[in-house]
Amino acid sequence: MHVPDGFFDVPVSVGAGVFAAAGVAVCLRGARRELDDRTAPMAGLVAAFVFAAQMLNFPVAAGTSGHLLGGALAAILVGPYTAVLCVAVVLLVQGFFFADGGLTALGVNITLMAIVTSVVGWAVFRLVTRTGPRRRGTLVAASFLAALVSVPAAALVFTVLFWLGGTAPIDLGAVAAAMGGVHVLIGLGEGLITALTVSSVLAVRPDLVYGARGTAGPLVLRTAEGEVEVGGRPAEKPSAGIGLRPVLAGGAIVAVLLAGVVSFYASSAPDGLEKVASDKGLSAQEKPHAAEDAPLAGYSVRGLSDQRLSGGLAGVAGVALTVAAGGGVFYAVRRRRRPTGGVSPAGALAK
Amino acid sequence: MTSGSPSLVVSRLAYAYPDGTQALYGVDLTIRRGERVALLGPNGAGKTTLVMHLNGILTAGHGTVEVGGLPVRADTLREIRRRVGLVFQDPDDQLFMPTVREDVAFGPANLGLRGAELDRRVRDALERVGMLDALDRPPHHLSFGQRRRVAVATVLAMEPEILVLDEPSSNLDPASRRELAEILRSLDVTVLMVTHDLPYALELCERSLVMSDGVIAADGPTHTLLADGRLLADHRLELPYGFAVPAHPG
Amino acid sequence: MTSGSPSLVVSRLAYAYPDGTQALYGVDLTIRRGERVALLGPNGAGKTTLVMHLNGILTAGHGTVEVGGLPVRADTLREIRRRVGLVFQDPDDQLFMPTVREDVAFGPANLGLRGAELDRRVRDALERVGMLDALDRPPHHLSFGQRRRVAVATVLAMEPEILVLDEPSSNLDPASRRELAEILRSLDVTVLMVTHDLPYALELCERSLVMSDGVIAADGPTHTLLADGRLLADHRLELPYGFAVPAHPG
Amino acid sequence: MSAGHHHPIYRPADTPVHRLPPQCKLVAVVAFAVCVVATPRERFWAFAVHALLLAAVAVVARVPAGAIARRMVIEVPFVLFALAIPVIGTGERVQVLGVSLSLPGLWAAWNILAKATLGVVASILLAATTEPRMTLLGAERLRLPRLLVQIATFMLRYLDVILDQMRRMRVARESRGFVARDLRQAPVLAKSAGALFIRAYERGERVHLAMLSRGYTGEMPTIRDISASGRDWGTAAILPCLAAATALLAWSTT
Ligand SMILES: Nc1ncnc2c1ncn2[C@@H]1O[C@H](COP(=O)(O)OP(=O)(O)OP(=O)(O)O)[C@@H](O)[C@H]1O
Ligand SMILES: Nc1ncnc2c1ncn2[C@@H]1O[C@H](COP(=O)(O)OP(=O)(O)OP(=O)(O)O)[C@@H](O)[C@H]1O
Ligand SMILES: [Mg+2]
Ligand SMILES: [Mg+2]
Repeated sequence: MHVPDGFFDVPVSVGAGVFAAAGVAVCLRGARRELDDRTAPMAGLVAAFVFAAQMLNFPVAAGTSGHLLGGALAAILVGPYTAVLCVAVVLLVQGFFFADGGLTALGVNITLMAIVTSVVGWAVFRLVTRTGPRRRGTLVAASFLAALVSVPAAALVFTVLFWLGGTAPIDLGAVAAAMGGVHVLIGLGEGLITALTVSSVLAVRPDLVYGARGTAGPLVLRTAEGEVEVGGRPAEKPSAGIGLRPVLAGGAIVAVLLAGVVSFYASSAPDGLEKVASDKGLSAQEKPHAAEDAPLAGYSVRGLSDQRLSGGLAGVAGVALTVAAGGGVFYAVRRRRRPTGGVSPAGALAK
Repeated sequence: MTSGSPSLVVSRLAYAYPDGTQALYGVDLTIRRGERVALLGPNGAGKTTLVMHLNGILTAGHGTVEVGGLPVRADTLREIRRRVGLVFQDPDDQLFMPTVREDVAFGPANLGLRGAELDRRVRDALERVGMLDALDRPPHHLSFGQRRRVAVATVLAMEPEILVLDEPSSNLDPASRRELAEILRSLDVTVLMVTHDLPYALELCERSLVMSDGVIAADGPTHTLLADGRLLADHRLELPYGFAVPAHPG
Repeated sequence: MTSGSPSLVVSRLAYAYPDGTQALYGVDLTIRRGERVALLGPNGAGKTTLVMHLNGILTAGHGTVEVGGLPVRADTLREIRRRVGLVFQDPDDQLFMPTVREDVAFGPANLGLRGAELDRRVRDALERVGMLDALDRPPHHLSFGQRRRVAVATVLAMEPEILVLDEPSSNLDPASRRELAEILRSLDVTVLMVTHDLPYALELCERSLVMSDGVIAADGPTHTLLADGRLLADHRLELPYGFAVPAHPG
Repeated sequence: MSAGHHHPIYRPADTPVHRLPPQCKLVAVVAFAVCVVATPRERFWAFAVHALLLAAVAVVARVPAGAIARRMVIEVPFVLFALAIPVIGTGERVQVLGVSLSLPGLWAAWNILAKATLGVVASILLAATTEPRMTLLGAERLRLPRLLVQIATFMLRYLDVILDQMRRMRVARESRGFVARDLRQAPVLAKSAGALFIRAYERGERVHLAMLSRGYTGEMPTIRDISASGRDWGTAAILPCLAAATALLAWSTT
C-alpha cells in the first residue's frame, strides 16, 4: 500500500503531511503518558516488531497477496498512541533508509497506515471490549473485528484522498471497487492474523496486552512473615481511561468522513457527482487545457459513467457489509452481556 | 556513605513477577567491601531476579536492599545506579547505541563527562577488554563473544564501586574468559558474579553463595562448598569432567 | 542420497556479510556418518557463520556445501532442512507453540504422521530429554535449561540425520549440561557441536575442528588437539583452571 | 511488498556527497522530490533534466548504476499498477498495437512512473551516501522531535536482531517441514508472530533497564553533534535549485 511520489498531487500530499504531523505530535505526548521514560526503547522495539510483522505475507484471492499493516495489532498490544508512533516510524525508516514509499507521499502513508488503521482499530476494539464480557474470547473477537475494519477503513480514506487529488484518470467507482473489494479480503487476513497473534500473547503473557490491562488482581507474596499483598508496578497502571476519549473522537471523525463518502455514493447519480466536481471547479470539460496540468489539477473524476458506478457501488457495498457485519457482532456481544451482567471482569482474564 | 558499612546488604527480599510467578522467597546476604563473591545455583533459581534488585531495576516487593549503607529507594536510585555496575546476561540488551564508541560513552556521558575526558574513558575501557579496534563498528555486527566484551567495557567505563555480572563467561572463548578473570582481579571493587562455571568461580572468588528455589541455600568459602558433594548434588551443581579441586590456596 | 556418501562435505566455502565483513575465507571439511565432531575456536572465528550455512540460513557466497550427497541450493532447501536438525543457541527461537506437546508434534505432523504414531514420536523425544512431565506445560513458563531440552526434543522428533548445535551448554547449570551430553551420546546420528567448553568437547566428541579467522586451522582427535599446547595458544584456546586431561580413553 | 529489501543501502566512500552534513542532504532530497512532483507532466524534457541531475549526483557520489537499479525493484508493484491505468482508465481512447488504451490513462501512467522513479532514485542516493545514524542525527538537527528520532534509532539498532530472530524461527519451522501455502497456515504464522512480539517487548524492557543502569533519566546524552556551514548548505542547494528552475521553466513554457 506504500504510495509513491507522483500518485497524489501537491495539495493533497501537503495536506496529508500536515495532518500526519499533527497526529504524530499528539501521539508523542500520549505515548509519553503511556510509557513514561520507557517510550524510546519500547516504541523502538515494537516498531522493529511491526516492521518484521509486515513481512508476513499472506495470499488473498487470485494470485495477489497482502501483507500485514499492523496498525490495529500494535494498538491492541501497546496502546493507540504508541502504535501510531511505531507505525509512523516504520514508514519513515522505510522511506528514508529503504527507499520504500515516496518522500512527498509520507504524509499520505502515515495518515493511512499509521493513524487511520490504529485509531479505527483501537476504537472498534474498545467499543467491543467495553460492552462485551471481559473474557479472552471477547478480546480475541474484538481484535479480529478491529483489524478487519481497520483495513477497508484505510482503503476508504485512500479513496477519499484519491477523489481529492489522485493523478490517475480512473473513475472513483472503480477505485472504490478495487480498493474496497481487495481490502475487505486483506482485512480478513489481517483480522485473522491479528486475532491469532493477540490470542497467543494472551495465552502466555496476558499482562503484556495493553488492551487487556487493568484486569489482574494484586500480587500475593509468600515470605517468612506469611503472605503479603503488593501492588503491581505503578508505571504499568492502565491509562486507557485517558486514552479512550480522544481516540473515540478521532474514530468518530473518521467514521463521519467515511459515512459521508459512502452515502455520497449510495445516493449518487452521475449528475450529482458532476455537480460536486464542477462546484469545486474540478470538472474537466469546464477547464482550459493549460490549467489541467497545474499542480492543483490532474483530478480524475471526469467521465464517471453509469456502468462504472455499479462497480463502485459493489465495492462500497462490500465495505458497508463488513461494517454491518462488524456492527452485528458488536450488538450480539453487547446483548450477551446483559444476562451475564453480574460477572466481574477482574480475574476473568487473570488466568 | 559511611566507609565502614558493608558494600551490599540484602534482607528478607521477596519478589513476584507481574504474571504472578514468585521468584524470590526471602533472600538475606551481606557482602563486605572489596570481596569477590560467586552466586551459584540451578537454572530458574532466581539469580537474575536477585541481581536486578541490586541496582533498583526491580524494586523490592518485600524486604530491603542497601548499597554501601544507602537503601535502594526511588529517591536514591540515581546514586545507587552510579555505584552499582551491572553486566547483563544477554549483551544485546546492554548494547543499544548505533556504534561501540557511543555505547561505551553513554554511561559516562550521563555522568556529565564530555570531550577529551570522555574519550579517554571510552578508549581505556575498550583497551582493557581488547576491543579498541571495534570503536566505530555497530555492536550488532560483532560476534557474540565480542559483544560480551564490549558489554563489560560499557560498565567498566562507569567506574562503579560494585560490579555485578550475570554469567559473564558464557559464550567467551577460553582465553577471553581468563582475560576477563584477570580484569576482574585487577580491579579494586566489590564483585558479585553469577556463574554456572564452578571452576571459574573457584579461580576467581574466595566466597560463594548457592541460591536455590528463591533463597540462599549455602554461603561459605568456595573451596569448602565445592568439596561438599552432597550440597552440590542437592542443587544440581557438579564439577565438570576431568576437573580436580586444586590444593587449597593458602 | 547414496548411502556411502559422507554426512557433510563443505568445500572452499567463503562468505562475507552484507556490510562487507568477511567471515569465512575458504572452509573445507568432511564429516562421516555417525561421527560426533566438536567445532572449537576463538570469538569471531566464524563458527556461527559456518553453521548457518549447513541448513541454508546463509547461502554460500563462494564454494559448496553438501549434506548426504545433496548440494545445498534453493531447490533442495526443504529436503536439507529436514535432514539437518539445527539447535539454535537460543531455545526461544525454536519453541513457538502453546504447549510442549504441540511444539514437539509440530514437525512430525508436518511430515504426515498422525494419531498413535505421532504420539509415540512425541513421547519418545520428550522421554529422551527427560521432559515427559512437561507435556502439557507452555514452553514459555519453563526455565532456560528446560527450554533447551525441549528445543532438542523438537529436533529429535524429526529424526534428522545430522544434529548441529550452536553452543548448547552455555547458560545451562552443570547437571543439565551433563544430562545433555548423555542425550547426545545416546543418539545414533552425526553430531556437529560448536562449543567453547574444551572439557565438554573432550568428553563428548572423539574428533575436533579448530576454526580460526574464517578457516579450519586444525582437524584431528580431540585428545591430540587438546594436548598440543602450541596449537591451543595460537587460537586463544586453553584448558580451564584445575583441569587435567584424563588418560586417553581406549 | 517491502519484504526482503531490509538491507540498508549505505555504500561507504569518501566523496563530496558523502561528506555533506546529513541535514543538508535531507532537505535537498525532500525539496527535490517536491520539485519533481510539481513539474507538469507534458514537459518530457524537464523530466530528462531531473534525471540528468540525479545522474550527476550519482557520478559525483560514485554510486554505480547497477546498485541503484538493484534497489529499484522496490518500485515493481507500482509499475505494474501504473501499467494497468491506461487499460482501465477512462476518457478518450487510442489504439496502440491493436489495444484500446485511455489517453488520459497513458498520461497518468507516465506521470506516476516518471515521478515515482525520480523519487525512488533520489531516496536511494540519499540512503547510499548517508549512514543511517547520520541521517538520524541530521533529522534531529532539523528539529524533528527528539523522541521520534530516538524511537527510530532504537528501531534501526534492533531491526537486525529481530529480523534475525524471525529468520531463525522461520528456519526452525521449515526444518520441521512447515510450508505456508494459504490462510490455513495462518495460525502457525500468528503464533510465531505472538512469540516474536513477546520477545521484542521483553527485550525493550530489558534495554530500558540497561539504560537505567547507566544513568539514563529520559534524555539521551548528545555525544556527537554535526554542524553545517553556509557552504555546505550552498552545495546541497544546487540540486533542488536546479530542479526548481527546471520546474519553473517547464511551467512558463506551456
Ligand atoms: N519476566 C518474567 N516473568 C515471569 N516469570 C519470570 C520472569 N523472569 C523469570 N521468571 C521466573 O522466575 C524464576 C527465576 O528466574 P531467574 O531468571 O531469576 O532465574 P536464574 O536463576 O537467573 O536462572 P538461569 O540460570 O536459567 O539464568 C524462574 O522460575 C522464572 O521462570
Ligand atoms: N550480521 C553480521 N554483520 C556483519 N558482520 C558480522 C555479522 N555477524 C558476524 N559478523 C562478523 O563475522 C565474523 C564471524 O562471526 P561469527 O558470529 O561467525 O563468529 P563465531 O565464531 O560464532 O564467534 P563467537 O564464538 O563469538 O560466537 C566476526 O568478525 C563478526 O564480527
Ligand atoms: Mg539468569
Ligand atoms: Mg557464535
